This record gives sequence, C-alpha cells and structure tokens, in this order.
Amino acid sequence: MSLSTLSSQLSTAATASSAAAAAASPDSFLERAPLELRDWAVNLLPTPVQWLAHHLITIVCILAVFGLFFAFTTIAERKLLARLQNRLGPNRSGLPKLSILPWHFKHTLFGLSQPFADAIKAITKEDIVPAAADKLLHFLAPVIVVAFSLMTFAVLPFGRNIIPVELDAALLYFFAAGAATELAIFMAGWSSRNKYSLLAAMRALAQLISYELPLILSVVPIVLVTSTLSTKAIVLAQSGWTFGFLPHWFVFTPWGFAGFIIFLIAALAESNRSPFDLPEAESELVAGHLTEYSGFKYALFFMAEYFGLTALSGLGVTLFLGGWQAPLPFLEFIPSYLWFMGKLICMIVFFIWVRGTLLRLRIDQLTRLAWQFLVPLALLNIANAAFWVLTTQWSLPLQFVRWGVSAAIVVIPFIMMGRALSASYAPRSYRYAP
Amino acid sequence: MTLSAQSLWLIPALPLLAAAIGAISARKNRSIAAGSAILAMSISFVLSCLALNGALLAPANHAFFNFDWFDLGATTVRLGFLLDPLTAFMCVMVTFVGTLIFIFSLGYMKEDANFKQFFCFLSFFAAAMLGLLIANSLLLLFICWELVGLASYLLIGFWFHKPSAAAAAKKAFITTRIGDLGLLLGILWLYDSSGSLLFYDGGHGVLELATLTSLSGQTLACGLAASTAIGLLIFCGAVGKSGQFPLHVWLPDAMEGPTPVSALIHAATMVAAGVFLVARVYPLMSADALLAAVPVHALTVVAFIGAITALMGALIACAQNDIKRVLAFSTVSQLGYMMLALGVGSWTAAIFHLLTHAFFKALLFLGAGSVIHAAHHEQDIRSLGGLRTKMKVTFANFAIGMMALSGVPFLFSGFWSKEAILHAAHGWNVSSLPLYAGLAAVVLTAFYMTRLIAETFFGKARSEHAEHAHENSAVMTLPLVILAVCAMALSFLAWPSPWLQHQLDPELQIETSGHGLMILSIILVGAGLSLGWWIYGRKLRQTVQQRDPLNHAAPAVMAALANRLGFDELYAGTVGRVNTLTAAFANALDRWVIGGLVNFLAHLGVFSGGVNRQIDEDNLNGGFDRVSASIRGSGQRYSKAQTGEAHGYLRVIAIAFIVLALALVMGGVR
Amino acid sequence: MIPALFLIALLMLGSAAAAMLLRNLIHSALLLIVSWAGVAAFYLWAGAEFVAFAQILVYVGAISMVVLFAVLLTRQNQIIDTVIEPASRARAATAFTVAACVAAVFSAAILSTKFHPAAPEAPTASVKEIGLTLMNEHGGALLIVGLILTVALLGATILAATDRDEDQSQPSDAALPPKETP
Amino acid sequence: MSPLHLCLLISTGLFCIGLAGALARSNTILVLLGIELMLNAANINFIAFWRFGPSPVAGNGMIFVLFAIAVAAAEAAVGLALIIAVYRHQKNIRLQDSTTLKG
Repeated sequence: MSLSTLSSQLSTAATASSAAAAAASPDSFLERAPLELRDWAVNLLPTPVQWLAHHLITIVCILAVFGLFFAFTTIAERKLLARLQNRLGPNRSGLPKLSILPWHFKHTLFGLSQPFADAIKAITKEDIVPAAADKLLHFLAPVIVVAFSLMTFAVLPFGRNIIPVELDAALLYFFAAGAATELAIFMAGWSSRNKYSLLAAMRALAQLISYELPLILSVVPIVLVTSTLSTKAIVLAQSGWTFGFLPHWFVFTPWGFAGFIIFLIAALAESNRSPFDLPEAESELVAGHLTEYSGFKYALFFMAEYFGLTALSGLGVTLFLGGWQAPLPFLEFIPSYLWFMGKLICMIVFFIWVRGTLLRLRIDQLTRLAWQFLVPLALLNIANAAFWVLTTQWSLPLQFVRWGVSAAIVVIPFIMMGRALSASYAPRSYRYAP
Repeated sequence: MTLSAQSLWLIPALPLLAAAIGAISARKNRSIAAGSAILAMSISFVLSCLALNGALLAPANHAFFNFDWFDLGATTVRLGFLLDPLTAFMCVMVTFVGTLIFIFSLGYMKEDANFKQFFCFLSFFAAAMLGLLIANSLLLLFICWELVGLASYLLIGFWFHKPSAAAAAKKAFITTRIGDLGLLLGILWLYDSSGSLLFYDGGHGVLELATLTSLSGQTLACGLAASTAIGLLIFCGAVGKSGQFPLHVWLPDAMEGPTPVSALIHAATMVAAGVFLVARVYPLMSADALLAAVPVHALTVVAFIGAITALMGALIACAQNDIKRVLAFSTVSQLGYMMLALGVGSWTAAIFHLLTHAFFKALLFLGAGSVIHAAHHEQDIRSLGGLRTKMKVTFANFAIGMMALSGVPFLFSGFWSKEAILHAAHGWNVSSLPLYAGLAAVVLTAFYMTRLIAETFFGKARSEHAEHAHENSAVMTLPLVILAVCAMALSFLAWPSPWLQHQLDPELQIETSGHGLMILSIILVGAGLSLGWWIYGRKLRQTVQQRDPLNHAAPAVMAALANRLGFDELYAGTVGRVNTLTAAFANALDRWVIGGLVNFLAHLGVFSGGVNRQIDEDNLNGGFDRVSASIRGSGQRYSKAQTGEAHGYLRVIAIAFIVLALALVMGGVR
Repeated sequence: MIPALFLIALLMLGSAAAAMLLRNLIHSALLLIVSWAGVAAFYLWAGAEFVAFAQILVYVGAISMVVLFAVLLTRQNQIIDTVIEPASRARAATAFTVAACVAAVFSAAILSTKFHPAAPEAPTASVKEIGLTLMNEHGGALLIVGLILTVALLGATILAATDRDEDQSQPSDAALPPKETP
Repeated sequence: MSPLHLCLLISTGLFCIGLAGALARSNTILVLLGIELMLNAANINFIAFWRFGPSPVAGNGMIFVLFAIAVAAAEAAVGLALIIAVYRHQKNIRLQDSTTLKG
C-alpha cells in the first residue's frame, strides 16, 4: 500500500468521523425527540410492515401538522386582516354547548375554533355538480390539486434530521409536483362546462405559467452557488456565522437578497395571493374557476391554496433564510424544527400583511411585471451569482469590491427597470373603450 | 503660439472634414452643413494666424516637413508641407475671405433647395485651395490644383438645370484642362530632369540652388534653357487657372454660378492659384535670367501676357452690361496686373496686389451679390439703377470697393498695391510696353467702375425688381462691412513703409524712383473717374432701351468689345471647326469602313446561323423533344403519388420501415 | 420490482391507448398526460430520478399546457360528427394493421435477441455527475439545444400570433351581405 | 425473459400505440401527440439500455433522454403553433383537409 492511498484513507476517515461528530454533538434530547418517538412506534410492529409504517407515520404527521397549520392560518389571516382594517374579526366561536356538562364553559377562546366550525359547515353543505359537467374531471380536480400540493412537502427539511424524503433532485421534484396544480385548475375550469369558469381558468393558467419562470429562475443562483439540487445540502451550505453573529444565510448576500425578493413576488403570484389574486378576485369575478364548486370540494381547493402557500414559504425559508438554522449561535439550544416553524410563521404573517396592504394589479400590469421586470432581473441575478462563485477566492480587500460589484448588479438594473416599468403604467388608458 | 509645418495639414483638413460632414448629413439638415463649414473655416483662420505668427518670426526661412507617400519600385514619391510667409499670408487671406463669403452665403442661398450641398462644395473648394497653398511638392500642389478645378466645376454648374450654367461649368473645366496639360508636362519634365518634385528639401529641392543651376545650364535644341521651358509649361497652367490672355474665356462665363462662388473664385481661391503658382516657383522662372544667357526669358513672356491681359480685360469690361461680367473682366484685368508684376520681377508686388485684390474683389462681388439678391436676380445694370437710396449699406461698401479697385489714392489698399506694380514695371529694363499697358488700364479701370456705379446705384429704378429692392439682412451686409474695412485697412501693409513686401522677401531692395510715377497715376485715376462721370453720370440713363453714349461714338468698337473681341467665336471657328471636321471624318470612317466590315460579318453569322438552325431543329431537337416529353409524362404520373395527405406519407414510411426491419432481421444483420 | 413494472406499463399503455381511442379531445389530452406521467414513473422505477422529474416538469407541466391551450383555441367550428365516415374507418383499419405489423416485427426482433448478461447493479448517477457531464462533455450540444429551444419558441410565438391585418379583415368579411348566387 | 426484454416490449407497445394514433386520427393535435408518444418510447429504450445494458459510461443514457426531451418540447411548441396557424387559415384542424401543400 502506497503512502498516498494510506493518507487519503486516513483523511476520509477523519472527515467521516468529524461529520459524525458534527451531526451528533448538537443533537439535544428535544432535537431527537420526534425521531425517537417514530422509531419507538415503528418498532412496535412486525418487521415486514415496518417500512410501510415508517412512511405512513411521516404522511400522517405531515397531514396532521399542516392540516392544523392550515386551520390556524385561516383564523390568523382573518384576525390579522381584521386588525389591519380596524375590525375585530371572528371572535365568537368557542366550545360547543354540551348538555351533558353541568355548567357551560363560557369562554369563546378568542374565536380560535372558527376553522373547525367552518370545516364542519363545508362538509355538511350540499355538493352541487352542474348537470352538464364532466363529472369525473369535476371530482378529480380538487383531489389532484390537494394531492399535488401536499406532495411538495415531501422534500422540505423541517429540522436537522427531519426530512420526509431525502432526494438528490429535491428542487426539481418540488417544481415538478407544483406544476401539476396548473393541470388541476384547467380541469376544474373545463369540467364545469361554464364559460366563465373556463375563461377564468385560462387567465389563472396564464398567470401561473408567467410566474413560474421568475420563480424557478430566482432559485437557479442558489443551485449555482451550492452546486446541488438537494434541499438538505442547501440548508447545510448556509450554516455558520461570520464574526460569531452574522449567519451565512443567502438572503444576506446581494444576489441572495435580490433572488429572495423575486422569489417572494413570484411565490405570491403562484399561490394566487393578493396583490396577484386575479384568478379568483372575490369582488370582481365570480370566484373564477371555482364558480361551480361548493361545499367540501370548494374547501379542498381553498386548502390546496394554503398548502401551496405554506410549501412555497417553506421553500423560501429553506433556500434563503437558512432553513432550520438558528440565527445566532447561543440560540441553538432551541430545537431546529421550532426554528423552521418560526420562520415559516413569519413568512405567512408577512404574506398576510402584504394582502392587507397592497392593491390588486390589473392583468396587463401583472403580466408586464413578470415578463419585463422579474424575468430580466432574475436572469441578471444568475449572472450575478456566477460572478459571486468566480470571485470566491478573492482576498479580503477585494471582498469589498466583490460585494460592491454584486450589489451594483442588483441595484442599478432594479432602479432603471423599475423606473421604466412605473413609467409604462401611467396614464391608464382603455384600448377598447370608445 | 505657433503652428509648425508638420501640423500644417490641419488647415485644409478641417474644411475637408466639414465637407465630409456636409456630404453625409441629411439633405434637409441645413444647419449642420453650414455650421460645420463656417466653424471649420473659422478654426482654419485661427490656425492660419498661428502659422503666420510662426512664419514671421523667421521670414527668410522655408520651414518644411516632407514625408514618403508611397514606394514606386526603387524610387519613393514624397510629399510635404511648406511654411513660409507666402504660404502663411495666402492661408490667412483665403480662410478670412472664405469665412466671410461662407457667412454671406447663409443669406444668399437661404432659399436654395440644395443649400446643404452648396456648403459641402464650398468647404471642399476651400480645402482644395488650402491644400494647394501648403504644398511643398509640385505633385501635391498639382493634386490640389485639380481638386480646385473639380470643385469649381461643381460650383459653377451648381444651378445645373440652367443650360448656360452647365455649359459654363464645362467650359471652365475644359479650358483650364488645356492649361493643366502644360502644367502636367512641366511637372513630368521637371521630375525627369531633377528627380524630385519637392520645392525645398534641404538643398535637393527644385527651388534650391543646385537644381536651378543644373536646370538652367541645360540648353535645348531651340535655344532655350531647360528651366525656361519648364517654367513656361508651368506658366501654361497658371494661364489656364488665372484666366490669362488666350485662355481667359472661361472666367466671365463662370459668372453663371451663384455669386458667392464667383466671389470665391475671383477673390480668394481659384484665380489666385495661378498667381500663387508662379510666385511659388518664381526661383525656377527667374533662374534663366540670373544664371543663363538665353535670348528669351520665361518672365518676359509672363510680363507680356500679363500686360495684354490687363489691357484687354479692362477694355472689354467697358462694354459689358451684366454687373457680374463687368467685375469678371475687371478680375481678368487685375490678374493681368499681377502677372505683369511677376513678369517684371517683383513677385512681392504681385502677391501684395493679390491680397488686396482678394479683399476688395470679394467685397465687390458680395456687394453685387447683395444687389442681385435684393433685385431678385436681376443682373443687367441697364435694368437696375437708383439703388443708392434703397440699399445704403451695400452702396457705401460697394463704393469703397470700387475706389479700392480704381486705385483712389492713399486711403485705399488697391492704390498702394497698384503703385507697387507700376513702380516695378517702371524699373524693368527690358521693355516699357507693360508700363504703358498698366497705365492705360488704370484709366480704363477707373472709367468702367464709375460707369458701373453710376448705372447701378444712381438715377431711378428702371425695372420692377429694382423698384422693390431693399437692404438685405445683417448676415449679408456684415461681411461687406468687414471686407470694406479691410479693403481700406490693408493700406497699412505698404504705408508708411512696404512692410508686407519686406516680410515676403527680406532681401528685397525697393528702389524709390521718386513720386513722379505716383503723381502720374493719381492724375490718370482722376481722369478715368471724371471721364466716366462725364459720360455716364451727367446724364443718367432713363430707360432700359436707351443706347449707351459710347455706342453713339464708336458703334463698331463697342460691339466688338461687347462681343468680348470675338474670342469665343474665334475658338469656335478654329479649334471647334477642326474638332468638328475630325469628328465627321471619324464618323465616316466608323460608319462605312468599320461598319461595313462588321455588317458583312454579321450577315455571314446570320447565314451560318440559319443553316445551323435547320440542322438543329430537324435532327437534334426532334430526338431531345421526344425524350423530354416522355420524361415529363412519367414525372406527371409519378407526381400523382404526392397527394398532400400526411397520413398517407406516414403510412408509406411505416410500411417501408417494416420492410427494412424485416430485411434486416431476415438477413441476419445484427 | 417486476410487478411494479407491470403496473407502470399498464398505466402507461392503457392510458395511451385510451387517449388514442377516445373521441373527446380534452379527455385524450388528459389521458396522454397520465401516460407521460407513467413514463416518468418508469424512469423512477429504472432509477433515473433526474430524468423522471424533468419528464414531469416538461411534459406534465409545460407541453400539456400548450396542448390544452391548442385544443381550446382550435375548438370552434369543429364538426362534431357522431357518424364516423367510412374513409376514417378504412384509415383506422390500415393504421391498426400497419401498427400491428410494426409491433410484430419489433417483438420478433426483441425476443429473438440474446442480450449480454444484465448489469448486476443499477448504475447510479447523482445530479451533480449529470450536471458535470452535461456541462463538460456535452457542453456544445447543450448550447445547441438551448439555441434550438430559443429559435423554436420564438418561431412558435410568431406563427401563433395573430396577424393584425387578418384579424381586421375577418369581421369586415363577415359584415358583408351574403353574395347572391346567380 | 430479462427485465430488459420487458422494457423493450413496453416501449414497442407505446411506440405502436403512438403510430396507430398518428395514422388513424384525423385531428392534427392527436397526430402530433402520437408522434410525441413515439418519441417517449424511444426515450424508454434509452433508459432501459442505460439501466440494464452493458454501457460502462454512467449517465449517458440519461443525457440522451434529456436532450430528447428538450427537442421534443421545441417540436411540440412549433407543431402546436403550426396547428393554430393552420386552424386560423382553414377553420378546422383535420389533417386530411390540409392537402394544399403538394405539387
């Protein structure tokens, strides 16, 4: 055995041990608790079905956690919007009056049980299907949309060790699964046999296709810098702190910041949220492609939308905000999945805040924003990231130059194109008006 | 601050650039062409002043900068720039007068559709002239000389839709070409015998002593020195360009161009080129007089040609009725003066007169242009009249120009330069005839200018146009005022001492032959003025049709003069006739001899073709036709397979695929 | 392993066959999407993860949308004939014959071939390796594919964009009174 | 029968379904989709040979498929655009009606 092979073997052994140590050392009991619980439950079952149980537990966990998360997101949205609009929001629903109890528990729980009441109402409502509708597709559309929006959760790393499916091509999987929701929207619009539904579905598709481009392009810089498609590796690439307190999250680099902004806008549009909620603008259209849906099917669509929003927020947290990493070293004692949930909640609250603040765009403004502003900026940002990768080896004084150039690539085109865009918005003119 | 000889090229380059800008700019983009032209000329003027400043620091020095143009076998063709007082003074004059004429053109050509082109051509003209001035090589000078000819052709024929203008342009071009042929021969001869065309080249130039000695030392079979012959050939070019006696016919016709062009040609650029050429090669022209004992000197010929031209031009000018033609013949006459001065050995006096003449002739032409513009292109002095009150500024300036031209004493520059020439002629010891011709021309000049002023500005308006004339805008009158001031101020170049001539030639000794000649010429000027006023001013013309008083006295003479002494007819009768006869002979030769041969061959060809065709049609084509018909038929049948139905094609492909796969499988190919 | 392959094949071939047989265009298109998804499932089965997701992203996400849009845009004036023409019957018959012949020839060729012993283990190719291979060895081809895509999409946009003249001429034609036939 | 045989037979099936569809259907869109199916069948072959074949180079089959998918996407876009243009011209998309492009 030659010396070189020996040394290489030694070095690989050293790295393996250090990696093991790094993985093991921060694992407190709380960090390991969910996994321990799952393994304990799985081990109760006979060996042949253990793999099935393993996966089933994961699925059930996602369904339960995010189902509840969806429920409380709706109530949080309603309450927050109400506060923004100087109202109180739902505050009446509490526990049901149960006659078997000797006293009535009067507390309304601040209306926190509203989503459950809504759910019961949705399930018990009559399910109306138009006579001319394509019944099968009409039924399949909400199923598909919920199924595919749930599938996207599979690749999000919720904690240091908690990731449902560890895929090499996780990002590709995420966007592939997300693409299927468009199909569901089309099916919903077409199968209703309603001209308004069909037109609205086409509009929604146009919007989704337009914004899918900047969404994916805004993610490419991250892939460029980390040279991986795996979400787990991307989160790990953001670990560490400069000077002991500045986290290495990608949002704190010029290209990452620009990418994050583009990602946020595109994510808003992809999940049909205000100010991009044209597909089902309640006050203007008849709920778009959902016109002919009622009862539980409608609720499914509603749920799928929130799932999509949550999944995209989770992806944003994973890609730009350091995933489950703590922002400061001394805060690492808090379990990683709590950090993830905290960041996720922040994103959701931000989205709600945006919804309560901004005005809805016109369709032409919407598409122009995508094609004339976001896509070029995202493309430039890819070049920016390439520059960042090429200049990794620069020494300290040159690092300032690197930051300056990178920031200039972000800021100058943004200002120039922003001016051009806002100049093109005014004055408003009606082309088909006499 | 001075301009070195090396960077002298900037002076012509700027107008050339302006011409290029004018050429490529849009047709309706008038301000760019005019603005760049005027700006370029002004900057060139400043640069010329810098060059003059440098030249006057060492007047005797000929600063030059030579460079290789291209290699031709073993020899190298070299060009160069030359900076001496002569070049510098000429550059300043050309750029200054040129700038004023450009500005004047702004107003004069305002309504013209081809405004942009006009300025492009003007800049080109000026650039060619400036290039000619700074040349230190007879070759470069000749190139620019021809470019001047081209530019003058373009400008004289600027209103080419007028047949007369087109003819005049052609005439000017061809006439000057005749002279240029002589110049070219002279250049070739000079190059052959001296091996160089550079004027100054550190002792090897053609104007330097070594070459001059060897050239004048060679005696030809006819008894002339080589330098005399070469000088006379070069002088041919000057005769053509400067409108001297036998080749002066183009100059009056050049009046067909726009008036600023006339001013430019007659004052600053074209005709001055000839005088400048002779002044430039003066050492060569005078070499035979100094160094060789030959019967005829080149300068003698120059002096007599000049004297004849001066007298003839003045005489013809007396009988012309077109305001610009009078001025044109006066130019011919004044150019004769300059040539006379060159011939009698005082090239400094010639250049002095060239400079002063440039200013007052430009003034006169621009004044005439002002009159013409105001009178809606009425040029006949019989139809004008009475403009004195209507156009006060123009009249005052025109009068100053007229007095400068006539040589009214002391205040006007023309007087001093003419005095210098007359003094030089007086001092010439070969013949007195040039002096007498000059003195006669003095009287005539004063006479016809008085006639011009009296007919144009005094009396009453004799036509509709003259009636409604009014003063032009400042853009046209301002150049007049500046030129008028200069026409007077240039007197200080010669008074109280002949400063200019000393600067041009520091070794010059001006003999003071007393004031007798000056008093004589003042008397003659007075006589001319009073004669003119006696004949034309006393009884002013009343109608257009009224006959000229001199026509009463000597109708035959006046008719001959009005007909320009019949030079045009003479040329038409001799050169033209010979040309026509030759052409007729060539035509007959072509038609009968060559044409007959060709026709015979053609008939032969037709006959053989007929035979060929018979054979071809019957024997060859029949077979081919049958073959191609069968091919066409099968092609038509085959094209039915192309149904346009995609399914069918796909099916055929699939079936063919099956067959192929079967063949491969059966054939055992793996 | 093999049962999963049979399931996938059933999904893929069944939906493709149904798509080609159904008369409802939208159903056909949606079934084809299922078939494409089945192909992606096959890729997953074979261990080609990356290609599987690419297949879903491109076919299910993009091409399906274009197809559905095309179907909707060309739906007007379509003669929905309940009666099947004899010509189309004949065409279908020849189509089936030809396809059956091709299938027979192929199957014969495949079944009569002895392949080399199969690779004992599935080859693995991580995304990073694929990326490196694409960018290094096949960099030129990648550039050309990018060019082809750009040109094709631009061309498609130009082809599908309505001509303004044509657009305007249509209503004017329609506005004309019907021509009287002599 | 090895898995490779099975995979090849499946791809043959898909190819023949595509071929039959392309030959039988009169709707141009479906003809185009039949051709897409044939392309997919070819892709299945690539993956099958990559998975079970003797090729020593890792990833080559996948790269073939990736390029094929890209080109298929371009083909579909252009084809459908052509169909829309044809529709605008002749008001239907029956393939047997578009027969004007012949000699």
